[in-house]
Amino acid sequence: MTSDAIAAKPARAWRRYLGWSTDHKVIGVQYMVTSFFFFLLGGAMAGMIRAQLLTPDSTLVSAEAYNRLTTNHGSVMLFLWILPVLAGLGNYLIPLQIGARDMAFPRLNALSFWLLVPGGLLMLASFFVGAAEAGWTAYVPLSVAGPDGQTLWAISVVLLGTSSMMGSINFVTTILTMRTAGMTFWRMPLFTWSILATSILVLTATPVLTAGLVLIAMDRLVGTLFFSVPAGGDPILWQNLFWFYSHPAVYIMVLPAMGAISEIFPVFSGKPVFGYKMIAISSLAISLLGLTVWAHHMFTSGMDPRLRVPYMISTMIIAVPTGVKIFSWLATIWGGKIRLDTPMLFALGFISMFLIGGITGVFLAAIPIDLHVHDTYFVVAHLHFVLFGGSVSGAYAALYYWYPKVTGRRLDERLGKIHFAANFIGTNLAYLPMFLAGLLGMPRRVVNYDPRFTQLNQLASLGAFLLAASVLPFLYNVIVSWVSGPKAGDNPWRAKALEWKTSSPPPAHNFDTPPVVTEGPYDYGEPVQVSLAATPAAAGD
Amino acid sequence: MTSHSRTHEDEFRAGRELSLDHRKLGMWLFLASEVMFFGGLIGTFLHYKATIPSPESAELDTILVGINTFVLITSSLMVVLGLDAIQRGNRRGLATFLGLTALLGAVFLGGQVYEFVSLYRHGITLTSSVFGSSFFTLTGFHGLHVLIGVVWAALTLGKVLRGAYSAQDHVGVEVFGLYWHFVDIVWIVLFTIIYLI
Amino acid sequence: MKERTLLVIVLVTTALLAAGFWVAANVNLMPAEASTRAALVDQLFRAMLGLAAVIFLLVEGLLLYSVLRFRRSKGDEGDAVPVHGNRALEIVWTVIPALIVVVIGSYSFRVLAASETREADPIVVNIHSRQFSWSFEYPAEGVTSTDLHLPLGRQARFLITSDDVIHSFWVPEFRVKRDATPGQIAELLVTPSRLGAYPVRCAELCGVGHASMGLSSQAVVESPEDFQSWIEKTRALSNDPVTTFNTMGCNGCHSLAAAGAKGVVGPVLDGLGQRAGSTASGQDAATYIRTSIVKPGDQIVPGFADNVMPRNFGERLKPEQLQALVDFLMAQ
Amino acid sequence: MTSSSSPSTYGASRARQHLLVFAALAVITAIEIAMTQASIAASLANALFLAFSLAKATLVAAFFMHLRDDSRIYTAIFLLPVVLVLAFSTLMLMSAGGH
Repeated sequence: MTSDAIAAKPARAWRRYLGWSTDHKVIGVQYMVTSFFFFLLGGAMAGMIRAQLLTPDSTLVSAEAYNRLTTNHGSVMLFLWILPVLAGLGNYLIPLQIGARDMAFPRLNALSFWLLVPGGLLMLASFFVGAAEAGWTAYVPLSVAGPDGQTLWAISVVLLGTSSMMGSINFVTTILTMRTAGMTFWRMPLFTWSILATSILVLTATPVLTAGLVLIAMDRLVGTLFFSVPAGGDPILWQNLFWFYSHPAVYIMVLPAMGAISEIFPVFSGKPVFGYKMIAISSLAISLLGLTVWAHHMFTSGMDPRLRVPYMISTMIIAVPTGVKIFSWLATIWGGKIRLDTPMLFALGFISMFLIGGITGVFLAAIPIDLHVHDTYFVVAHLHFVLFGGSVSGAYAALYYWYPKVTGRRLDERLGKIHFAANFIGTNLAYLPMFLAGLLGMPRRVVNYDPRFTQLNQLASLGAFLLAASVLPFLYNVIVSWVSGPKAGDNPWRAKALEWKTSSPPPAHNFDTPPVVTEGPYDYGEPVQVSLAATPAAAGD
Repeated sequence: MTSHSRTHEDEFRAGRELSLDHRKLGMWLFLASEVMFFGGLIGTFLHYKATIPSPESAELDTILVGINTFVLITSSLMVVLGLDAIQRGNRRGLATFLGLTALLGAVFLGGQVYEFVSLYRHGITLTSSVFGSSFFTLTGFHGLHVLIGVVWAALTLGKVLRGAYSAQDHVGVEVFGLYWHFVDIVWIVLFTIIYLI
Repeated sequence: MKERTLLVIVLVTTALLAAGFWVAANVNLMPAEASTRAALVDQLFRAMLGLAAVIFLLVEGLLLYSVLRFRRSKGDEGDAVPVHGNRALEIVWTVIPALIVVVIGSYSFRVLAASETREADPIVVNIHSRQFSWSFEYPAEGVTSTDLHLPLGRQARFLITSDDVIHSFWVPEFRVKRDATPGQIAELLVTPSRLGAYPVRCAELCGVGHASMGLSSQAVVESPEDFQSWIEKTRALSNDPVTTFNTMGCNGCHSLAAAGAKGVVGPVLDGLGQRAGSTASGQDAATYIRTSIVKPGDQIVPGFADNVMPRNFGERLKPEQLQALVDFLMAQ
Repeated sequence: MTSSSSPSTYGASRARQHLLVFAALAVITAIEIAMTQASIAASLANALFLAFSLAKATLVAAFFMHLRDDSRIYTAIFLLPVVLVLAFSTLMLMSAGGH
């Protein structure tokens, strides 16, 4: 296997990241680096959007360009940044965390990464033929009209969806069949649990979106009539197909981040994670519930009134397993010996900001309120608190936490803390004012707006620019530390999960001898023999 | 499957403890996603069947398609008989049955092409009406799956003729079988909701 | 820790939470309440905001407290006392949120039911939307207008639809929106409860004119008498070219000073009369303008897209309306 | 449905079983086609057709795809999406009634 051979000559080791490799660690890094490039791209689009919105009647970008920017900002951030960066973390970590040599299907694994590349390029290429401009939700019939880029967009999203489905098949198979000796289900790290739960969602939800996109693409390419209103086509049908995926997609994008957080809290508190089983089970619960709530995005679109209330209830119920996680994390750090290193800071930031996203989610689930704030900046604020304050903070926390494992080097703590501060302030500054704008009557996706929203928008833009700046110390830190950072050692955080029991970076085979697991992943302050009880069985005493 | 320093034996121990084979598991997970994909298309078809009157459906030739259904079911039987054969170490039997599978699959496709052509003659096309769009899309995607299955069967047959598979090692055949039977099940459902109901 | 410290902490926390609840439940983040529904929605919103404040302060408070209180002291390499879980605690924080959800859910349902109850003798308004304008048709009164006029206190029954893509009819002061979906008619009930003029917005992305859609419309709540006189005034103007120009939605895309239209999607129509004669060879001004209205595809002004302007004005305009409109545009 | 004959006991008996399943499938299909020619109350016919196709699909999955003997995990993986699709299709039909 090529990566073995090359690993022998570390001098040229970096080259393997540029080509076809079946080593899950190489693929993981390829995912993360590629997706971060797209993150910067989506961020640039957001920058242009926020610049346009600095003044109510700005003409910096045309209405057409603006719609293309918002559409592709959303699509790039979701499909080309958050999904793949988390997939990359999963790729890198799952085999290490369960003591496997690699993923179950290494070639399929490489293929799913290499599908990401054409998918991404296709979405960008669409800008040359008139990019998609119907919003990332691509509501028909608007999206069936529209420029050719709309077709490329649909094909691109199909490719990206296929890529993440392949990845999920690999994850589930690997987790079920490749756990090393002693790695029982109830000894799996919570990040592995979260990837398992996420993969179930990806496999059940994504194909439905694929089907819907196929219908749109066919309407545009061969002239089928699925969404032709004169012929009897039903625009609501697309909304059902779309949201059946795109609501679970939110959990697909936040569960792995929660998994990473669940790894970080016990380590930096020197305490076992509180309520291990409940956290693991709540991930599964969120996945399954997440599949039953999609139509709460359609309260205003004229769905069968009888169906609205069940959807409202099922949506609100998701707050329960989410709450279980948050309270368990609080109980984990309570009474611990807390170290405030950068990963911990981002983890704490995750809770405090995701909390806002979660609470406002319940507001949106309440039908009477949703009928007012649906499709306003209130929704924009909510989803950014969930996906940026939540998922992206979680991704950052994970990158800071596992960077030493991937590179064998330490990141600079000072730069890390600067990054955290800028990111935390920027996020709240950018998105809190949007809640108010939405409540007061500002619709989303508008290129110009009522002057009475000017101050709120300028605050938001300020925050957005601060977020843009906050990426610089991170980039500098990651690049410079990789070259010349201090050596990290195998286990710089004194963590107990399996990936820390091999060298940093791990050898091509992950473990020189197949590890045998005798204790849970979070048995801090434990004499080893007690550690088998790393479950609520030992609860309360 | 992978070039590992360790053998499959201990690498997939956890799977064997759950009596799971990673290749079969992978295929089942893929099939699960396929269920959802066809589910989306079927949901669409049913939705329009319920909302838009489709007089065209009277043009459908249930007898012809019924025979085609029979052909596909028979091809499924060929696959299992082939598997039974190789499990008894009978590679010639496997080869014969795989050949028959591919043949019957091809016959099914032929029947579908004939059906499509005659419908087009009646002016029922992809773009003639919502019914036409959803009918040809749904059956077309199934046909595509059959086509892939036929190619896969032929490739497997080639491997068999080059001496692959034995009474001990035939997971490859079984995995192909899972795919083929799934395509068969999809057709059983489509036959009901499109032609019978 | 000592009982007294504990007591103080408990008291302070409770005070903070109570304060938070009170502030959140009394702060007003919403625009004016111009419908009976708005009052109900705002009550629900404030109640939820109060609860949210308590949960928010509780969680962020615990977070902050832990971080300040449980810092690892320098050089301490040991672990903390291990606690794996606490059945009772876990049950509590599963059950309590579940109960809160049930309460909020049933309260929301009550508000929903109350705000959707039919009242006797509603005034029916057919709301038509298209890229990029609204028009409001009063079938009983035989009147169509670009502004939505409603009599105070009488329930309005909107029947909302769209000619092209999905739009969404939203008056923030009414606290409700409803999608205008082509091929479907959506019903919406609103009882105006406050005199005034309020903006009408499109909340669903509908194309390049999305942001400006509705700028030429507003929702006016007035006394029944004023409403009646408005109806008569508007009916008198039904063949007036300016009214036609606006109710047919020309103003959504074209700008024309004489009609107060500010559309940005189509060609500017000011001064059309002068240039119309010389625009298309072999057509006098009247013919050119008339063709451009009923067969917009025949001559596309350079720099503008085809297939944007509806093709059906030939059917939708009464002959006298069309004639009046052409004369009117000639005079520009 | 809980016979646990291990794959090693495959053989002529197993082949016979497969032939029986095939016979059942063929017969059901024949009945279905016959029913389309006969004139039966639509509601009754449709109910029967759905029952038949469910039976056929179950036979194929249980015997041809060996779900009957294999790990229950495979069955679960296959059934979860089936349930979801049924729910989704039902809701699509309900919302079709909605307008």
